[in-house]
Amino acid sequence: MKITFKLFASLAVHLPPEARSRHRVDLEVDPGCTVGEVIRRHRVPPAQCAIVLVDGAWVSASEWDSRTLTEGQAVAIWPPVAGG
Amino acid sequence: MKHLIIGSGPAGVIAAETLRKADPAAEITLLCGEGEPPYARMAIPYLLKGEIEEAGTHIRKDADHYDRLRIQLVQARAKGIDTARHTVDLGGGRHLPFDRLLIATGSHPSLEKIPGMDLPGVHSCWTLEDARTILAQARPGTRIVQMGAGFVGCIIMEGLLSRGVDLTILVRSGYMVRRMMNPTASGLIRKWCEAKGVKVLTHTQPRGISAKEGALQVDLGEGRTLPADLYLSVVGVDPNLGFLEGSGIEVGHGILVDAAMQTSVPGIYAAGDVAEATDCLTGQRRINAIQPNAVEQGRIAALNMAGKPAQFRGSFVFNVLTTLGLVSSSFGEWQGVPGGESTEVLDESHYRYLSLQFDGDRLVGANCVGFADHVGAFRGLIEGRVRLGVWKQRLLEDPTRIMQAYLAAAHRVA
Amino acid sequence: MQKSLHIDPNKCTGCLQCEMACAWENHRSFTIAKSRIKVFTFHKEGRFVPYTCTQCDEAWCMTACPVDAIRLDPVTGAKIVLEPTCVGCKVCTIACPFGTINYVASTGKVQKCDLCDGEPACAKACPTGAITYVDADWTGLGKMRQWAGKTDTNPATV
Amino acid sequence: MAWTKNVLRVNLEAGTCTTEPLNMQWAQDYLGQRGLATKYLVSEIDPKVDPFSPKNKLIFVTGPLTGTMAATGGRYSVVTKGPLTGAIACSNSGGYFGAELKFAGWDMVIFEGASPKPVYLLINDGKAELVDASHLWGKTVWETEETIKAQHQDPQIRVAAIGRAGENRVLYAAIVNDLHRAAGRSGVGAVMGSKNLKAVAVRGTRTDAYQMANPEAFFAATEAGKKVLAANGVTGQGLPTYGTQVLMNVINELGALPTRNHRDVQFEGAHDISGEAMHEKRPTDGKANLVTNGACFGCTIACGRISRMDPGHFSVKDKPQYHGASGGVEYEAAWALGAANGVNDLEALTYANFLCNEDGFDPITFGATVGAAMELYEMGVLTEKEVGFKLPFGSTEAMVKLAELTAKGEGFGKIMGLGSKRLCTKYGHPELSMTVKSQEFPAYDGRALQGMGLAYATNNRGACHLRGYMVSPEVLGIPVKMEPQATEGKPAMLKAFQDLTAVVDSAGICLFTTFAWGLSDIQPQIQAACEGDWSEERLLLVGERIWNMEREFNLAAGFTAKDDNLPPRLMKEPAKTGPQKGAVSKLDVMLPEYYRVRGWTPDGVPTAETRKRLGV
Repeated sequence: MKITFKLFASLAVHLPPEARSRHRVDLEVDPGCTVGEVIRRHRVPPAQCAIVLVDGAWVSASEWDSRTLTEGQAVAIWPPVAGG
Repeated sequence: MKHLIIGSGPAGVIAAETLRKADPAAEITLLCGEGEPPYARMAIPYLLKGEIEEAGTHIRKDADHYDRLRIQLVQARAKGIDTARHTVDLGGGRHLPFDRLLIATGSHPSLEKIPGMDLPGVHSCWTLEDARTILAQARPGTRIVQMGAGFVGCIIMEGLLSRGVDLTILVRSGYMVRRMMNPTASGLIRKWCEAKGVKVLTHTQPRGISAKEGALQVDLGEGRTLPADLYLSVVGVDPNLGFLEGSGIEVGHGILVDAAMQTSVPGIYAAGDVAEATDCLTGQRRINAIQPNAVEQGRIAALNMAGKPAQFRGSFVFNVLTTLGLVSSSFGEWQGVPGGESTEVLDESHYRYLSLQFDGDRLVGANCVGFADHVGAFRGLIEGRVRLGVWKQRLLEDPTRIMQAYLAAAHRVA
Repeated sequence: MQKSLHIDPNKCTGCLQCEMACAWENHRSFTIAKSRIKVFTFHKEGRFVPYTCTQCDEAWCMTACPVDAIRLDPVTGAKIVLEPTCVGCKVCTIACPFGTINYVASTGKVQKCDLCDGEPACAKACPTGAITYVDADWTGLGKMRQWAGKTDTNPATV
Repeated sequence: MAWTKNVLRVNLEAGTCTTEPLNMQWAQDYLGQRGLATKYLVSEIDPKVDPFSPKNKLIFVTGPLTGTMAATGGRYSVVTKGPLTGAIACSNSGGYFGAELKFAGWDMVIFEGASPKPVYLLINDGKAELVDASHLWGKTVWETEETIKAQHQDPQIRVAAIGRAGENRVLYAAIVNDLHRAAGRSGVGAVMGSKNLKAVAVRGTRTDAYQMANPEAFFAATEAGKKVLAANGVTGQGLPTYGTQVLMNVINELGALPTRNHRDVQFEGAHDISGEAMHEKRPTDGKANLVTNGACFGCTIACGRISRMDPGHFSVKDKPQYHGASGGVEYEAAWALGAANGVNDLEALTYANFLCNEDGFDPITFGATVGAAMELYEMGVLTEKEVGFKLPFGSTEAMVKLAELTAKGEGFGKIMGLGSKRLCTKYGHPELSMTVKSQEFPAYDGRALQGMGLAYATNNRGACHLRGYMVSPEVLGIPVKMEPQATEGKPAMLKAFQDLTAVVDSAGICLFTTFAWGLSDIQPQIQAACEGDWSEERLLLVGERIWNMEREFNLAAGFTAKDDNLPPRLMKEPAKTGPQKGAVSKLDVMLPEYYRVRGWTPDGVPTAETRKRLGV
């Protein structure tokens, strides 16, 4: 199935080079794939995953391995950031 | 090798020290002409202010400094030089031999040619002895008339005023420090002095001085007289050249030297306020009577005397002045050069002024009043002949960005 | 091995912690006007440049001082102003072609960087590593010294 | 002792500058900066005074940590009665100006009356004087700063000035210092303009202006604080590298990015105007918008953006004065100039932001007002004839044109200068103004983030993100994660944030430290700087006291609980897309609870007991 994987700010280096400027890549993953698996597959340091959203909804670190993804969902991750 | 240095001002002292470093085995003799240890005239204003003791004016502070360096100090004045015999005449039948000679005799105050200059209470302000006399006589309420408002005239004012005297300054021309400052800068300094309670009379030149009922009367002409307890004549200085008569050493305004600081007579060198060396901006020879120049010339001369060829890179005129607490400085071609451009900003009420002179995209001169931060960079820019590039236009628009221009153009950091 | 201040403008953000540290070290006050290190802002270039004395070999300030008030610290190589000896004549301020020795009106003396006896407060305070205190060979100091000695009298060559 | 204990009082009418001792009892009760100046203001002016009346006062104020080595210790505030809101106004700014004021020996400068002719205040340590500013009137902030520095030949002078927007009394005019830092919101710059005060120029060189109560403890505390900031991912890495602008994609993904005057909650062009985009090389000239990051005085975070535009961009093609680097867009500005009106051109946003800095007006209110005007235009209420050009959502040209006109006070720019509330009311649709107490929302949708909606509604200076940043728990998980749509616990959390923020704003440091610092990091720094015993409990009480004092002022000025409200769009029009789809504000659920935790009556008035407890 297809999902969208978005890595923002300094995490973009973990995306394929051609995807870095848009900070997103479309992925083909097996059904039942978890958030944690996607993170590991791209070698994103877990400590750097401060904000993890699936379709805009917050997923806590404790849920990464239990939250399975479904067709068309988007995983978006940021390092520790803030603004205002 | 016998090295003899006539004159114990900064040029002489630096030369002696440089010689010792460059020629450890040499004999070094330093002639002091005033019966004092080597001292700095630059420090006299602060002695007058009471901020330092006499020892504070000494060029080197350690009592055994010269002994340690095996520099022999001789208290005597040179009367003449025998270039053929390589001796200096000290008078009274005394002669000192030399292999290499440095003339660093500096200058003496010019004397006004008016009647009464020999009266008690008429002094110059140039030597430590002058300072002692003034200190003894200047008391609260003492009426001092000072003729001259050049560099020396200005820097001594604060010391005088700090003693509570009543001070009147006479200026022959229309402008104070006119050899350093343009009319705007000069006008600011005058205004400042007047605001501090100093009376400044321009276009004024005494006809003579007389003594009457225990006080001096300064005749200003047209029936005007000024009573004074003390008359200070600080109208300028002339290089000490008198003893050179008959020596064959070529003299212009000062002693003419080449890039090695050597005079027309091989083995005889000159440095400091007595030397006429190349001005690196104009290419002309001139006397450049400023401290940094004196020590640099002393150093170069000494290296050459020790057989280590060194070239004086040329100097240009720059100076810094404090007039009753108002700092001002002057660099290079502050009057501007033909075909050059200039820019200035003036804040009269806060006594701040900055004027820059350019030749093409190089800075060639500046006048600053009340602007004292990082002024050394003016020297860096002018002497280094730094091309300002785009910063020239920026400085024309805002001359206060001089430090940015310097960092960008000279050090290429931006 | 002698150490010196190494300044990397690329890392400077203009926070002025260095200036405060310097002012505190020498005046027990955070008033940056008294700092011996200055950060110059190049607004249109988006650049901040910390700048202070490089303790140059020429020691223009030291040789120009008429009253021997500037001495060499044999350990750090710093040229140090002896405040009680300094009379405040400012000759050094115009002699130094780098503009890094300055007159302080409130004290009536000049001041310059003295490397804080080998522990520069500015380097310690810098949060970005723009100012570090490292072996002198690393600093590119030679380049600056070369420049200082370059005062060329031939206008055509510069 | 970290106070200078000196207040400079400037009577603009009489042209006098006088010194008076700081009221140290008030310093002990209100700490400094926001709290202390507000205490002075509310004690000295009639709450009902017309903000533009000479009887209104304008106070520049520093905090006890301003001008110290405490990280971010460079803040100052401007306090007055705001013309945009009619409420208490306190705008906080960084840069270098505040520290310089402190070094000159002043905690506070109080301006009263109005000058008969344009003047600027020149402070040189203890000496203060009013200087004729006729030659500066009509000039931009940038020209003014340049002229003053050159005129007094001191590049070290720090200048806070108004531009033409302040002179023209644009109701959201800012006071800009150090070229691109601003006391931005609520129109403090317009009050300055109404007083014919063009600028405040300061040079501070005193070493005896103030002392640290306990220097050793102060260094220990501030160094510990700096270590915490450096080690924290947000303040040590995220903010320096990406600035606040990194939020653009976060908030958009979350469906909380108000778009096209809050019609939408997600913007299809968000990525184009994001912090990430500022790092990307432009196809046009191969250079990135972002040149470097810059710090305010004493700041070891350095979140500031320094940007350089593409010189070939249509907005600046023939204007070389904008080709150099200057303050780039921060998140709120990028949102307001961009998403709020549907514009996704980063270069155009940068240009409009330059104009906001150059002529001193708040990009948040301006951008939001553009959004409102565009909606009115799309509805046919505002016509091309009226505006002078077409004004559809997403028109870069129109946004740029409006920024230029507003800066200069020309044409439709005059109406733009009124802000969205007065604009929408003028054209018969006050409900389309996305404001609270007539001040425009910043960059978070109050439906999508329930806590943020409550923060907007209850803020004493009108809608604003800086007085109870519920985005922290609702989006970033700092200090704990709260669900955006939840309401439970949020009133209490908001109160705590509001009170803590009041402390931070009164201390002289930046609110951004609180992404890493808790009160326990801040307290030791205040304790070591200030005489007296400053416990965490006492500080929070000071914060609460400040909040209630501001509230009392607003109540006396005529505000009521009815003004603690959100526009109907947020209450009734559900979010159309994204994870918060269907959401409306649940303000009615949260507000009574908020009043209760505040110790206020159901009408939003502090109870007698609360007043007594706080000593207000």
